[in-house]
Amino acid sequence: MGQSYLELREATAARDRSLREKVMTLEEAANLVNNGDHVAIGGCTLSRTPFALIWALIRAGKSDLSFSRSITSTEGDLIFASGIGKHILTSWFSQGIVWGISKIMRAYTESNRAQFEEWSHMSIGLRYRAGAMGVPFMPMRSMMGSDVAAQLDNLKEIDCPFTGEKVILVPALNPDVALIHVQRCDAYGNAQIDGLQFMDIDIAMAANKVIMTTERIVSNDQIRRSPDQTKIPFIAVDGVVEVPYGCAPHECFGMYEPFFDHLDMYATLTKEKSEEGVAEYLEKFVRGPADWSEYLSLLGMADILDASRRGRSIYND
Amino acid sequence: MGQSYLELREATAARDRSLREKVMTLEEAANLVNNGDHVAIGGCTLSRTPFALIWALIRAGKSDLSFSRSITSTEGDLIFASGIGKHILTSWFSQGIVWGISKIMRAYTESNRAQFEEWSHMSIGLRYRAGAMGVPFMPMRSMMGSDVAAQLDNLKEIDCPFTGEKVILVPALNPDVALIHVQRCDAYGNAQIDGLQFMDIDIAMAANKVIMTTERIVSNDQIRRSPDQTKIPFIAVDGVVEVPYGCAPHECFGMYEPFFDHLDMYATLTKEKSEEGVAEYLEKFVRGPADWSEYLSLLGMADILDASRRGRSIYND
Amino acid sequence: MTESTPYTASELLAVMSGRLLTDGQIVFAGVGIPLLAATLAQRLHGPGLTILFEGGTLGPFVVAGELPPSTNEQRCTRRANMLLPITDVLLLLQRGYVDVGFMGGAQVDRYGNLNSSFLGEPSNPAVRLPGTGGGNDIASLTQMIVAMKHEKRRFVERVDFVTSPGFLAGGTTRADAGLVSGGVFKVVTDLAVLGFDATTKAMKVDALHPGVTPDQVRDNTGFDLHIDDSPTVTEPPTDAELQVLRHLDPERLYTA
Amino acid sequence: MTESTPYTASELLAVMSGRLLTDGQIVFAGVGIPLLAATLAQRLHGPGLTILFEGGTLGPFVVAGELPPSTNEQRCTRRANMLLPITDVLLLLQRGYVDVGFMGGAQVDRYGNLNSSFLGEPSNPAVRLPGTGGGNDIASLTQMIVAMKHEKRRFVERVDFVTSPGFLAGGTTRADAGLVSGGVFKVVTDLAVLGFDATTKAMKVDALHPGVTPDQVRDNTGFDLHIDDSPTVTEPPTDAELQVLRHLDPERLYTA
Repeated sequence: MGQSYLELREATAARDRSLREKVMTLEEAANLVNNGDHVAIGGCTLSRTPFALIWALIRAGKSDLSFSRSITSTEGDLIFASGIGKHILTSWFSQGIVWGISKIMRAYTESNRAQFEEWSHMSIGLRYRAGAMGVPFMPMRSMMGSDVAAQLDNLKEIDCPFTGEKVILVPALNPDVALIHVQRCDAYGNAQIDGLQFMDIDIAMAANKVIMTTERIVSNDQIRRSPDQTKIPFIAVDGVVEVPYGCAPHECFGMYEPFFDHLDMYATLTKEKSEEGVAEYLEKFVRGPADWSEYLSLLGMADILDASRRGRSIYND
Repeated sequence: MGQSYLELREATAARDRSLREKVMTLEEAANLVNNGDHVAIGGCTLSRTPFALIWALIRAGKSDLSFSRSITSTEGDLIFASGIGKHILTSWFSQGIVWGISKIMRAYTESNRAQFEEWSHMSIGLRYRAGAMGVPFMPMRSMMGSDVAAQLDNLKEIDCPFTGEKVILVPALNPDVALIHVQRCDAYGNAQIDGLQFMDIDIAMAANKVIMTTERIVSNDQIRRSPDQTKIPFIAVDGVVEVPYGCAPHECFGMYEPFFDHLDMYATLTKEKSEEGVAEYLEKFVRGPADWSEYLSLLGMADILDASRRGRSIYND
Repeated sequence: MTESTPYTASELLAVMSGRLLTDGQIVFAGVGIPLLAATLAQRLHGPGLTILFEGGTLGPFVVAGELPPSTNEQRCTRRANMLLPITDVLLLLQRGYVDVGFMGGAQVDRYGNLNSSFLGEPSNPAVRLPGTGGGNDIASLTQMIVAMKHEKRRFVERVDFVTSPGFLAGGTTRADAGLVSGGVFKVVTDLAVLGFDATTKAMKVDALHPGVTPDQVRDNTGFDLHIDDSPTVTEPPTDAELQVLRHLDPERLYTA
Repeated sequence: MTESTPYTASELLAVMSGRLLTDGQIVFAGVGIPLLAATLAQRLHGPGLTILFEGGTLGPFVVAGELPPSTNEQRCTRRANMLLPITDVLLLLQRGYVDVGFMGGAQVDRYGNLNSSFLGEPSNPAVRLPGTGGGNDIASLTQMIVAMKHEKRRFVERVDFVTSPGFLAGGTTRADAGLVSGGVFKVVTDLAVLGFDATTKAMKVDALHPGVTPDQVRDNTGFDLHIDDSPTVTEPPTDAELQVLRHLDPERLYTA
């Protein structure tokens, strides 16, 4: 964030972009994130959330991280409540429409213990896109006249030198790290994404480091057989971790839908016991389990089968 | 081109964007193009060139058209020589590297009978992209200091209000019409594109009218079974024409490679007889045939089979 | 057509909103009432109407009894014509491909500005709300229909925070701010359908719903509202409309 | 290793260019000599080197005997890692993902500026050339290697038209113009490998090819060129290098 073009170029030139295997464990991946980093989170709301990576960052006891995401759900509660980050840049922040306003988001922001920096959804997408394109800003036509724009100090309004029209310029956002979860990628990081892409491609190309979790690692031969299906190229990826159900309790398109019973349980817990409830949740589901498999077993086989059945059903038509 | 945002909005609002069938003949499609229009051509060099549409525009006797394309090949010669257009905005203009400099391009531009407006390849792509995004310009970092920029009068150089860095702004290009050829689309215009996309998606979204030719019209059900494969949405498409081998003698990814013997013949003809040669070519292959099938039969069954065999071979690995 | 069938306030909102949509429009809709209204219009008078979901879905077919829970999960993509990145879906608004956007909000004011960010003083709010999402972009870039319950605490003189711009301070202030297109088209409530004065851009009553009195509307509105002396009255929901609604949402998830 | 095997000028260009590439680099290459040089480097010392084609291909595997005729047709995509839109491939240069770009040109001058647009006065040219293509973008945004035949008519004091910027007027003029990164790295010809003075940015001879005299180079150069009194001499192409080249291009399409 806030890098000059030369700094961005130097950071990118310093990355090992060679065709190389970069498969690692969740713990090793978490070590790629430095305290103080700005971390962009892929997916949107309950979809393709890189939940295992956020889970690993909390377990690794990271601190002073700032985050950004198109729309923020329960992972935002966990970021605030675990103490790994006190700042989230996003356009909407709560568990999900059906569950109402997040008690945790309210508790932390209303007491100024943490900040929810609100931008319009499109402006966040264009900030990532500018970062991905290597330009310092992107022009846009929304937010003008609103208090959303009024409370932001890094927007510029200019008169278009071609048409004289007012346009807003939003600054490029080049995250220090991007966390992305995909259905398939190879050991080099060439990723295929099914269904909704959200902002993942721009996030990956904008970031100075990309950590990718995947349901499955496939051969590079398979990737090369349909190169027009590759959505993120290996040259932008710094770490690959195979994590089945890596978005649970959120969804991964075509593989599993959200674990609704678990999310209802979480909603009730935080509504009834607020911060105490999320603390219990973190202890039981994040810090407690010995590993990811043990975490999944806490979600329960029945829920995993049910979420998977619903997830795969998108291909039943 | 050069529309204000309100004019662009009004032009778009006036288009029938409803879910409707829009299948028509090549002749009907040509009638959608008005004399004086700026026409953007999809594909690049010898690939996915909407050749049948250009063929139809010449046969319809259009005039005063201006054109733009990422890289221009033999279709550019035919545009100049047929008289349908005297202005082509592009980054590179000749039949192809292996055939050397186009005699026809040279004859028309060196005598100032036609104009080849030269922009850097990326700047053309960003002009279409700005048009597709509904913004008046796009910032970029190339062309500075070069004579390519010096001879263009609609570029702006500014100091970035965030970083102070010099950036060039290129104006949005919203073509009056875009000509696109795809492997598959439905009767509404939902298009799937295999292989190289070139600038086709930005061109389609930027244009005020899109005419799409396709090797094959598939059912809307088939499109809906894999919506993440749709590259151009029906809401942006105004006409659909099924034209097998619609790029011949150029290539269509995965279906047929360029008709090299024909292209060698054309190269020899224009090298030896220059304008007289291209006039003969236009008479025999464009104005002469009764219809597209007769044109294809002039290319010859042997060449069609050979080009198809080579085209499909991309999937043999 | 009989007008005897009873209906809920949510059904009334969905029906009245759906009637504002016309065939062939591209409608940017959230789940709940907006989606029901758009689908109702599609089924009854707009077969060529296209629904857009913020999560990246263009032209889905909404299966009766399988309404999606949000606009960003795979359930929204059933039989869609296209899936796009979020940024590109929102850019369709900016490029001008979208005819109508559907919005809600915690507060709306005289000039149709919407607040979904803060209740109370933004620097020290009584309630931090979930925020704009795509609301600001939709309200900035296309015609918008606002559907919400008609309550005094929601219909306020001035919203605590302009999350999604309506006509700002009225008159030409919206265009002056650089928002040259779009604006609030209608506000649909359980009491009335409201529009905006062509010049002042102040909210006014277009029509009252059957059995609603002007005083009822005034009592539930936090600012002066123009109502004609003999206001038009909306056609009550028809059996056909209610049947389609109840077919779409048999479990009354959004229409209870 | 023997040095006795005869080789063509094109083979010399490919070998000398290939030696400038290192393992793991991302190389933006056109067809012909650049592709041969990059593939040679890949096979001999850079298995992790990645080739980018302007048409939209990232990391293809070049099959021996099946060299593509251009960078924009399907033959370039054989066993590629990814296919991208053209604009996005060029944006990889701007974003900084690319290490080296390979260029040619009709003219190059003292400061490494390249002309592929006009011979003669641009407003009334003797020859209208095909133009920049991606050349201007590559030259503006990354380190570039220029590979061309060493002829007086090509190595000129000042190019007729700056299509692809080198160091412009030398010194800091490139950066002053806003091109803060990239620049001409080396110029490889059939006579020598040339570099640029760290301060003046004027072209100079780094090394002569075996059997080439300083005068030969001067006679074929249209401007003053610094050559050390005892210039280094390049290692001639090895059998291994020539074998790979001839395996890649058995029909001598680009190496005749």
